[in-house]
Amino acid sequence: MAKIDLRRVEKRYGDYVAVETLDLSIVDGEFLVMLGPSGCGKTTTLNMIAGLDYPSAGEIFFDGQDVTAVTPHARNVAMVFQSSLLYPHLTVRRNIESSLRHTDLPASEKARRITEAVRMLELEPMLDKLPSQMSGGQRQRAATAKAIVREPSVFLLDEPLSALDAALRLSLRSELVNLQKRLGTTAVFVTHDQVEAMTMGDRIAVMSRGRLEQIGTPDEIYNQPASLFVAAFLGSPPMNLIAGEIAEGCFRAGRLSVPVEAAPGPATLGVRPQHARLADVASAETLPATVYALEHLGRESVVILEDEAGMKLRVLVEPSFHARVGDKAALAPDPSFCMLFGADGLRLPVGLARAA
Amino acid sequence: MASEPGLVRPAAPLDRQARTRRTRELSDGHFALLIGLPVIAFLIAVVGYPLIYSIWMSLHKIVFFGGYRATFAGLDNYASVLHDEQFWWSTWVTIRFTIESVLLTMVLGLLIALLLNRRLMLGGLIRTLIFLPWCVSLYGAGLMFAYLARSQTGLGTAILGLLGIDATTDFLSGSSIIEVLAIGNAWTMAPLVAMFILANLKTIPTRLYDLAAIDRLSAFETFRYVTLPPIRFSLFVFTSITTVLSMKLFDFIFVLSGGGPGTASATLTYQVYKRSFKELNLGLGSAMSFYLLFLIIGSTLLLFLLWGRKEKPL
Amino acid sequence: MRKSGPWLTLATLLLLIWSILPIYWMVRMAFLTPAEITQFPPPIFPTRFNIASFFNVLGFDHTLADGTMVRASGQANQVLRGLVNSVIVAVIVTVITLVIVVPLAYVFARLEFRFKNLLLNAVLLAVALPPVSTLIPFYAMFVQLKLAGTLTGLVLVDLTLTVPFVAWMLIGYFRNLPPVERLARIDGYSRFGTLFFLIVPMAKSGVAVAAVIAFLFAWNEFTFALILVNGTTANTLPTAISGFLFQNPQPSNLAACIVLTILPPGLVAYFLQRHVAEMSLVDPVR
Amino acid sequence: MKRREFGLMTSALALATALPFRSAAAAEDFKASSGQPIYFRGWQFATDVVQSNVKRYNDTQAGKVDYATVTGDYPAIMEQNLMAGSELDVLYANPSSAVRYYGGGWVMPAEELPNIEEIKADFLPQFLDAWSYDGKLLGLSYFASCRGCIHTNLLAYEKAGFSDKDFPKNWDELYEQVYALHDKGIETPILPHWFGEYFGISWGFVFEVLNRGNQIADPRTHKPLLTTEASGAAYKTLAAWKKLWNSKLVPEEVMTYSEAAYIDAYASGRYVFSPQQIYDLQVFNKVGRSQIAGHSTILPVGDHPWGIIDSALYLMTKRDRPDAVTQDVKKFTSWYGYKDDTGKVAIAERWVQENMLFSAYKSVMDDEKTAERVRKAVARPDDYKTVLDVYKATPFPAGIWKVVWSEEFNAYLKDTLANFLTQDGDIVATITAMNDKITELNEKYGI
Repeated sequence: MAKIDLRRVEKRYGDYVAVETLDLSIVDGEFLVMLGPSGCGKTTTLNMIAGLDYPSAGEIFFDGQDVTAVTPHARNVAMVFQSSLLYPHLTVRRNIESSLRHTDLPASEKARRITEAVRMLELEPMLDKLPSQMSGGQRQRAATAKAIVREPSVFLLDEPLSALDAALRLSLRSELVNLQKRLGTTAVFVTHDQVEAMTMGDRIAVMSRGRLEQIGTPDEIYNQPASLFVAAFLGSPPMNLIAGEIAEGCFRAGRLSVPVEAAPGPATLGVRPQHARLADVASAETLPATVYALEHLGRESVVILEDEAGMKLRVLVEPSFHARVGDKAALAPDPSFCMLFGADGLRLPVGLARAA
Repeated sequence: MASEPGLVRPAAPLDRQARTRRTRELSDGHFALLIGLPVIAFLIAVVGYPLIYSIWMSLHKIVFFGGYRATFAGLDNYASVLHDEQFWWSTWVTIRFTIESVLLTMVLGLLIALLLNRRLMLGGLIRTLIFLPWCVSLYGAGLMFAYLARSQTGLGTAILGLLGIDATTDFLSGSSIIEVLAIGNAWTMAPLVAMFILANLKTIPTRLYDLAAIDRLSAFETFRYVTLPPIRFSLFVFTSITTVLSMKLFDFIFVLSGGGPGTASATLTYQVYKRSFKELNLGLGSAMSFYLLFLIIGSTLLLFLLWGRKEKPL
Repeated sequence: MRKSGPWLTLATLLLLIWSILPIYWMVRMAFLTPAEITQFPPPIFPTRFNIASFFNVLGFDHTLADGTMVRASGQANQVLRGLVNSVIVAVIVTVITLVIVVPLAYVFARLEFRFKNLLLNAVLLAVALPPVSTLIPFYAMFVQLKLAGTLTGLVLVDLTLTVPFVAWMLIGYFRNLPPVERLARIDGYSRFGTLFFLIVPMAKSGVAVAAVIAFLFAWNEFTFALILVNGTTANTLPTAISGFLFQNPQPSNLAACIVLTILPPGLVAYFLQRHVAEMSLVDPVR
Repeated sequence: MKRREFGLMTSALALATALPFRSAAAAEDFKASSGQPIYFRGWQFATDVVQSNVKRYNDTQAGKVDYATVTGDYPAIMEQNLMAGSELDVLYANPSSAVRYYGGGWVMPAEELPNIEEIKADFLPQFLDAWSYDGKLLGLSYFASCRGCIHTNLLAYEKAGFSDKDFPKNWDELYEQVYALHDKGIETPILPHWFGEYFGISWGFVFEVLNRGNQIADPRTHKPLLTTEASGAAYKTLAAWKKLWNSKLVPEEVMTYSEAAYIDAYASGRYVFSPQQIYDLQVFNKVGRSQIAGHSTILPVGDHPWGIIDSALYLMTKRDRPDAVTQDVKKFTSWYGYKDDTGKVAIAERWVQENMLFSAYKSVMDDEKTAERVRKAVARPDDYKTVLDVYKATPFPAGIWKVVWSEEFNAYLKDTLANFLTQDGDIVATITAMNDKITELNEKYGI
């Protein structure tokens, strides 16, 4: 159980900067998800926390102790790798045992921990199987068991679910979170899947190009994205982003006009599909478009529109809504839920006019 | 994400504190040095020394009779090799032998691998028997093929005799000796190639074959679109390897034909052996052996440029 | 995939004949009497199993059914000595090759460091070097070092053949193993611990194949043995056997000897084919 | 009493005189004393016999002789070993190699043996001459035989309607008969001496030219003597070979044969004529070894002798070793190469009995047991005289064999002749090239 602090941590490979000066505090017992597209530096950061990579500059503290130069094993971390990597030539039992091989715990304690972990993850029937003889889900559970027997100070997971099929991921997600909460161990979970991030994380750290974009609870990340990048990366269906200009208290893009209170200049308007509605094609101050596709999600449907420039826009509608591809329509954002992003990609800290 | 370079090349200005705290773990480079250095040193001693000695010899005129003398001769030996008709003949023999050997080996290796990839009755036994040729030494194989191909003692004559035909099959003649050698060489090398291709084939998911069946691909199309792609790189690698092995082959030829009849099968290796060892013309022999080395390296480079560049390792 | 039929059977049969025929022709000769060997056209099958030659080459007289005694071959003691020497050399070479090559190949396959490609090319150059071109230098070097005619010398030379080739083979194999190093570091394995307790057991099929290749190289090496140990107490089986090519020793003795040399590698082949089947098991799940 | 005393005295006297004499002349003369091994190397011929001979020496004379065989290109490998000063004390060598090794300064001539005069006195003169260089006898007799005498398969010969009186008297007649035999339905009337060993095709050329009456090089000056006119021996030989090759009567594979294959091919009975080793007559006539057992003979001396002297000696090396070991080497060589501790030339006699290897020693060749042995090996009782006649008449190519470049020329000859046949070479050009090669070699060695 540990509180982890990264202070001005930096990682370079030659001229390539993998992680730019990063400050990050991970609270004891929390489930932190590091989210970002591949190459954003999230795995490098994880590796530095694990001790697999050493930072080029900066320090890492576990519970206030400087562990920057401490080896992975000595940091007492546990890690689950991509595709739930296990030693392929060892049985599940020996794989789990190998976690405790280099500890000086008494044999009885080792046995106790193993039994406990195996019970917790329901691995009893496959203890003597080789990883290649098991399904992906079973392997994931075995890798988790291998990780928890160490009773680590922190639990690091590097896209453990990415190779699994959708249904399995769904069930394993809750299983993992449930386990982490029961154990109370700090966990850092790396993923590029925003749904995973939203559903699992106590907090989410969004990274992009080696920089930390935003860190916060899923609600904060979703509802108050700090930047255009975060806004675009999170949410399903994704947020509509419309480039335009602010002038005379209004955001304008083509025919579209939304009243805002902000300094004039180029900006991007963001509106989530549930905060937009379809309007008559002739109505003023809306964005004219044609229906491109209609996706039924059951509880609701998504209309995908295409504007004149070929940009796709999404609007949530009642499941009973009908439209034909090619129908003319217009998008009308709800001004009270619109967000504005400046030219630098950061969200403009301004209120929007609460007008009807 | 998979291929972040592992080597820590501390190019960036390191935080001094961090440097002093550097961990006790060995870096990749240090570990490689620790493991590799003794081995590389050994290889340099036992491969590098003879190589340099060879270069030295190739630049000297060495005489044994009336007292050992070595006089510097510059590139004379290299020049005289180029004027040696035997050298050009042997180069041609080597190339012909290599091309035939490699083609035959690759085709056979592929066939064997495809066959063994199927479920066979008595699979273990059949695999053992098919791998057996590779275990036979090259001199042993040389003797086998000598007795097998010779009209006096060979299978051809025996079969003709059994059919009551009084004739002989003279395969060890100037016109076909290289083919006999290539067949024998392929016989010993094909199992090795097959083994590695087979290991490759085993990684192709059966699903793909089911898919091919659903798509009603013909046997040839299945081979071309399902089987071939994952083994292409191996095919390239083994084409290179068998090229090298064929070009440097000596004992098999020495035992089977002794370079004959006449000089019909005198490959470059045989020519080098003859010049250096039998005639003690060490300078000329060494110079010739370097031409051989260039030929070997040149052929593999050519293969790489024409083919290997386009292939991706799995 | 699973459809078998007459074509498959036929193909199997043809390949079997192709693989066995040259060996059969030699084995058959071992059973022929001297008179049968000079028969023309040559017989395809031996009329009876005359096993005298196998006794003769191992130094035993043998009495035939009709009472005639076939004397032990004069090459027998050299064959026996060659057999012992070959086993010693092959085993030592195999062990040393593995000890050298496994870590080396591992380092080349899975780590990044400076000059790696240069060194890798040096290894490939060593693979390409024809033995005939290093024959004389080795001979000269060994005479100076008093290694000519010794098993030590032969082991050294054999290593120059096995190390580059086996290294090249294992490098490719190690590259395909799953990336367990990071897992191992988390679990507290040292570099050497990772190699010996994880990588080697994981790669045991590949290492077994490498061992077999090294063994066969050393067991079958002829060119260097011909020059370096021929006619000395360090003579190996191949050169001892080639003595039968001269006039008086019987061709059947020669054949019997060749058959004897195939037996150990034959067992090895049986062992090998099982590992080939297993080699794909280690294939990484990625 | 007196008689008894006398008898006692004489026997004591005899004992007193005999003991030191015997120990000096026989037993102790050959006893190894250095305690060091002696390395004895040879090619593979009846190795079981050599083995037991060496064992007898080691058992009776406290010897430590280490015997092994050397395979492959024997002369070249031995030359390397000599040059390197490897562990090598006594070796087999053909006279041509012996001369070269001596020229290289690696050989201790037999002259240094204490009883050399006795040995020389027992030599047949042609061998003493053939094996002496610089006036020194180089080694002791291993065997002295004839290679290239024409073995004849009487079974086929008589079946084709020929008999003894038709035997060809010279090479020209022999070739004529080859074609005549072919016309009578014999597919392969001749197996020429074209096999792939260093003593194969090149020696075949040498003995044919010699038999036809020409030297290849001058025995003393070593200047080339081959002539290019059509009546010359070399021209006629090459012309005959070319015709034979082009007639396709000879399988090309002969050129790839080892000696074992060459012998087995003739023993199969396919061929009528074949130049072979004289001692292999006993192989061809042995039941259970040959298909023509009891029907193989050799052509008698006709207008000219057949073949050349094929012989080998035991050479002592001059490698760096303690004097005591050198003494042992001499003792062993003397025991093994001439008379042993019992005073008999036992090894040579045994070779005659076992393999019909003839010796250079008169005492062996004149022995009735030798004649007896030959009689046992021949197909017909009278053949034994033919064998001894042919043997005695055999010439020696001193011009090209008693010179240091002999092996180099031999290797050149082997390739040149093979290429001449396979590539349909020009006769005159080939002969000229041979002469040039000899001149070049003479220049190289300053002869």
